[in-house]
Amino acid sequence: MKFDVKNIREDFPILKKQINGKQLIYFDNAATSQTPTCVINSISDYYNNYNSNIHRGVHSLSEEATEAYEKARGKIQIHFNAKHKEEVIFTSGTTHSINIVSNGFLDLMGEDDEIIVSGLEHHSNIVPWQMMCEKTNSKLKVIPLDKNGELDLKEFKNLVSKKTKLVFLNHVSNALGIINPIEEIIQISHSYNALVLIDGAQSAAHFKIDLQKLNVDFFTASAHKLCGPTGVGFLYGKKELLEKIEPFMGGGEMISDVTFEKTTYAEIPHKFEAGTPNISGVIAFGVALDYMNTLGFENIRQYEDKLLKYATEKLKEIDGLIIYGDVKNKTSVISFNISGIHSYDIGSILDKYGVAVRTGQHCAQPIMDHFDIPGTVRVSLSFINTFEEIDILQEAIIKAKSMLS
Amino acid sequence: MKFDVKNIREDFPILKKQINGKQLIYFDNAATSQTPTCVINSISDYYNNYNSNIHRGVHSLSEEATEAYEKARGKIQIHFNAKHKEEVIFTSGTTHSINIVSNGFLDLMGEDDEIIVSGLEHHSNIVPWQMMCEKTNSKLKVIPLDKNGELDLKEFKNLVSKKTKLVFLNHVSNALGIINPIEEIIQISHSYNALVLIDGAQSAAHFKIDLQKLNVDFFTASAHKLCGPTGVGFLYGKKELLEKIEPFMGGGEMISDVTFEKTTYAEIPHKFEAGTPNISGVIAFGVALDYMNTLGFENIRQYEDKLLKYATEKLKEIDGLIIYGDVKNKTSVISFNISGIHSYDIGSILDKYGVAVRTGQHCAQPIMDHFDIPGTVRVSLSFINTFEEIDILQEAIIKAKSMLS
Amino acid sequence: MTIENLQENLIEDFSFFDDWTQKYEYMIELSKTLDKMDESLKNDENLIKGCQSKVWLNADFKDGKINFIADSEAIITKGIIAILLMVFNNKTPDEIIKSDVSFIEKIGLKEHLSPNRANGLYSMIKQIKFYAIAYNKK
Amino acid sequence: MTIENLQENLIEDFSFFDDWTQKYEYMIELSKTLDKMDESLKNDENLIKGCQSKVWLNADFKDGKINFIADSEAIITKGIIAILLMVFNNKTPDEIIKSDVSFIEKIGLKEHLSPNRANGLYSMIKQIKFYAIAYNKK
Ligand SMILES: Cc1ncc(COP(=O)(O)O)c(C=O)c1O
Ligand SMILES: Cc1ncc(COP(=O)(O)O)c(C=O)c1O
Repeated sequence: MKFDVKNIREDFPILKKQINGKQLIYFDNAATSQTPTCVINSISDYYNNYNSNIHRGVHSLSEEATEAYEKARGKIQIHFNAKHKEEVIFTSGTTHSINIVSNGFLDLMGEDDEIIVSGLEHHSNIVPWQMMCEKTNSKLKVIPLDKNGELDLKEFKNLVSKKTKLVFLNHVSNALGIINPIEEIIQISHSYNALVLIDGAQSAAHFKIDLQKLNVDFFTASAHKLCGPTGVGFLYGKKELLEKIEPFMGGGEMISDVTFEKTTYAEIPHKFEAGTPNISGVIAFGVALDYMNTLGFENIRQYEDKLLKYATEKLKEIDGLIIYGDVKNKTSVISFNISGIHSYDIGSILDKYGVAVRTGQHCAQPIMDHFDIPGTVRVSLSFINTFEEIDILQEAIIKAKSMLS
Repeated sequence: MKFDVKNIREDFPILKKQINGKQLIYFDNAATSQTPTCVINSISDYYNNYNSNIHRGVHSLSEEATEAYEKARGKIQIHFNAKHKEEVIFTSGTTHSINIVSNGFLDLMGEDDEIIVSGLEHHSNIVPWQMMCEKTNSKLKVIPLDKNGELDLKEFKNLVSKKTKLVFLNHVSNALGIINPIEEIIQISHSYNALVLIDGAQSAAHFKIDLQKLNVDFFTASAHKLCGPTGVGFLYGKKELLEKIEPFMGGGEMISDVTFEKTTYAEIPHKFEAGTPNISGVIAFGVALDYMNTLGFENIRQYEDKLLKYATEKLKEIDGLIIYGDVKNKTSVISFNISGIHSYDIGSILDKYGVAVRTGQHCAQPIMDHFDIPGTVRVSLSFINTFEEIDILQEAIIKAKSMLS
Repeated sequence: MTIENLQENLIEDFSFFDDWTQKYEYMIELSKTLDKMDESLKNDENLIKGCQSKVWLNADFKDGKINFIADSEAIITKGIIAILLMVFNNKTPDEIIKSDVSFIEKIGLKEHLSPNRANGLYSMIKQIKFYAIAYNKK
Repeated sequence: MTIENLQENLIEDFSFFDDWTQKYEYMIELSKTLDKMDESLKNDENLIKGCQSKVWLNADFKDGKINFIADSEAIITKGIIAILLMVFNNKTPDEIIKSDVSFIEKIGLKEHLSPNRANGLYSMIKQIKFYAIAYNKK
């Protein structure tokens, strides 16, 4: 199948936008993806036709909304190949998901227990665990990076032990685009009976993930990075684990019985879905996954790989440009600096050319510290981008460089 | 000003919907309000024109999204008359807001401390506090209801003491529509140095609230009950209190400095807004408040009071119909049973006539226990309803009754 | 009669009704035909969770067949319980496991059987199947 | 010159530029005119929080006027700092408190001064005003 990017771009009205008199070139896909018309329409359709609170209503609107909401859960289950539908918990996003897990284990962790984090994480996958360690006195160990920014697996093997209760890392680094060897880490961790949480915020948009095959214990992603809306994501957890851990929030929907003396919690997934959820967002999330599946994740992957290769070559032509994490196993992100120039300056000038990139620490300060830099310019690609856009990017960087040096 | 409900209904496309061949009559406004076109359009507009992650981007889209998001915060501040903009924290809804507060006080509560809850609460304002008490061994006391369902203020005065650290109650009961005497409770609580959280989920849509005048310590409401979208709400807290309590979730945006050794939290409101928020939802929430302000809260209140009075009279004409919480100080909700008939049966049959009501416990099991009933039929009115709809409701209830008895 | 035959009969019965009122009246009639459930069986163990109108379901395994008895506070729910038991009562676990429940949709009662937890019937069917699986292993 | 005069001058200066490149080149020039900030002053206390490009701002109160010195890692940010100090440096707290900052918008640099925390300039202006209020009380 030919991947017809020109046609696909028609699905994204925002790509027609002018920025400072220039055509918008959106290279900030890792921060949030753009949203196709079908997803936007599904939100309007919800409010125009069947907006209603779910799960408890006897009336038809409520039935309709509940059915659509639960159908979305089924879509997530099938797409990510979870064994049970109730293993899919809807959350407000990856950050919320991770906090559910870090909070859930509070009562199960003691001062002799250790947890391991990779050095390549987003703050959302660091801070919750620090908060947990502070409360439980368990110890946080860090898998160091090698000079290219890849995880040092040998060091991981030294760190992991019978004391290790949890290992958490992202599948793909948002700051560098490096794909971590999660299969190997899951396998090694399991051999020590340690549980693994994979933060898939940056991977789920780029390749299809098979949760059962991975045999991962917890997994999470955000809809807004998957062509879906803001304010929604999901947490996957193995059934027996979700049943074991404490609920994060108390409220409506998550209980089965409430008296002032004693409250019993509802079964999963409801135990973790306290309060009125982001109903329109969840439904739109399902539509977004359908959209991406229509394009085909294999096609997306192949096209994005070509884009990445082309962009890497093009940027390397620029004198003094240093790419961080320029390794074989990566996806869709180029993080760079130009020697002697601050990333903020480059970002500001690229914006004048209509090119949207992200600059700074990318919520991953430890990685910046590793390279001893204040930040980078991050170009994050997606299937909506074109080769021509990369040419314009190259030109714009060259112009910025000459202006700034 | 004449309150032109016919015109206003044109703003709500869902009201044209047919249910089982009948015109939809939506009397489930307390569960979730319907959404006017301007709010729906603001969501499409966001995704079509300036969807971008906020707060950290240097590019124009991100600036535009950030500005709109922060502008919404300003609208909430002004509407509810908070002193400082940063006292408004965006959350995923009332349930999330309450959990922020109950979690935030974990380190500040001990086994000698007491908290007081009203007997008229939604589960979302009970369960988080039970979870807190379990963790801190502090004691939970309950303000009892009198036979009509109103809080017994005398009993409250007996319960409150110097040991009381927190008092939390809703402004309006979702199950009965009773307006609680929050001014008095706040004043008494403060005289014992107890802090007060008001759950405004059911009041914010019906009257304008002045936070500074109330001098309340924490306040919360959900957008989806205020003509806004699902998945968004806010928590108000006095600045010094929000600065004092622990953050609820760890992640991006809520930190100022992260190393693996030590992390410092960002200032409010960001300290409580970890992760990518519901950006489109927050912006649409602002638009919803604008919409309601254009109608005018005073007008809304007056119209709804007339509706309530009319509906109460009409329902009382039905033999064997018992209204719970039929007191003077109430708003927009009629909770009833017909003797010998289960609420679920009535709700199912009303649905056949296109009338959407809620039945059951309304996430307020203790109130049902108080009246020793399994549930009620709840008719919750709003400014989109008409007197004719109430006539149809009455007829439908009479038909249901004759079918079921 | 097989489960399938019973279902077909029901679908035919219901197809004669012109509108929902007749259907509902018939269900209300059916609710009255249900065997009385002993109060002692209406215990927490037999309570189906997550229902607005409480539903109790008890199962006994005798001579290779499952004997169900059930009740509800709500009369419409009870009517549907009657329909379900007409089909599933006194059948072998194997028959029940293999059976399809789409007849409910064909009868036009789908709204009462959605995964919407307001209503316990969805859980009730799950529970019926669950008993069948459990007894099948014996 | 009063703050207002200085602002007017800047607005006029910038009005001569035909496009953003000239404006940015001018800012880059201006950045080079900034007084050098001593490394010892680039401490945590003077660091303005929440900026992508670090901004340090130091204030001294002498003879009724506030002496600001500031720096940034990023050159465009530094250019804007230069503009801000041209306006606010060596002014009395009272003048600063009463001053308006909308000239930044009129110059066409609004994007660098949004409450978007990517950029510390918004916080810098807040900090300048904060110093003015603090010294005003002395
Ligand atoms: C009084 C009251 N409190 C809290 C809530 C919970 O609100 P949400 O589901 O939006 O979190 C509700 C909603 O039903 C309510 O009526
Ligand atoms: C690797 C990674 N983890 C976690 C997150 C946090 O996701 P969210 O902001 O949607 O909660 C992000 C988003 O930037 C990310 O890239």
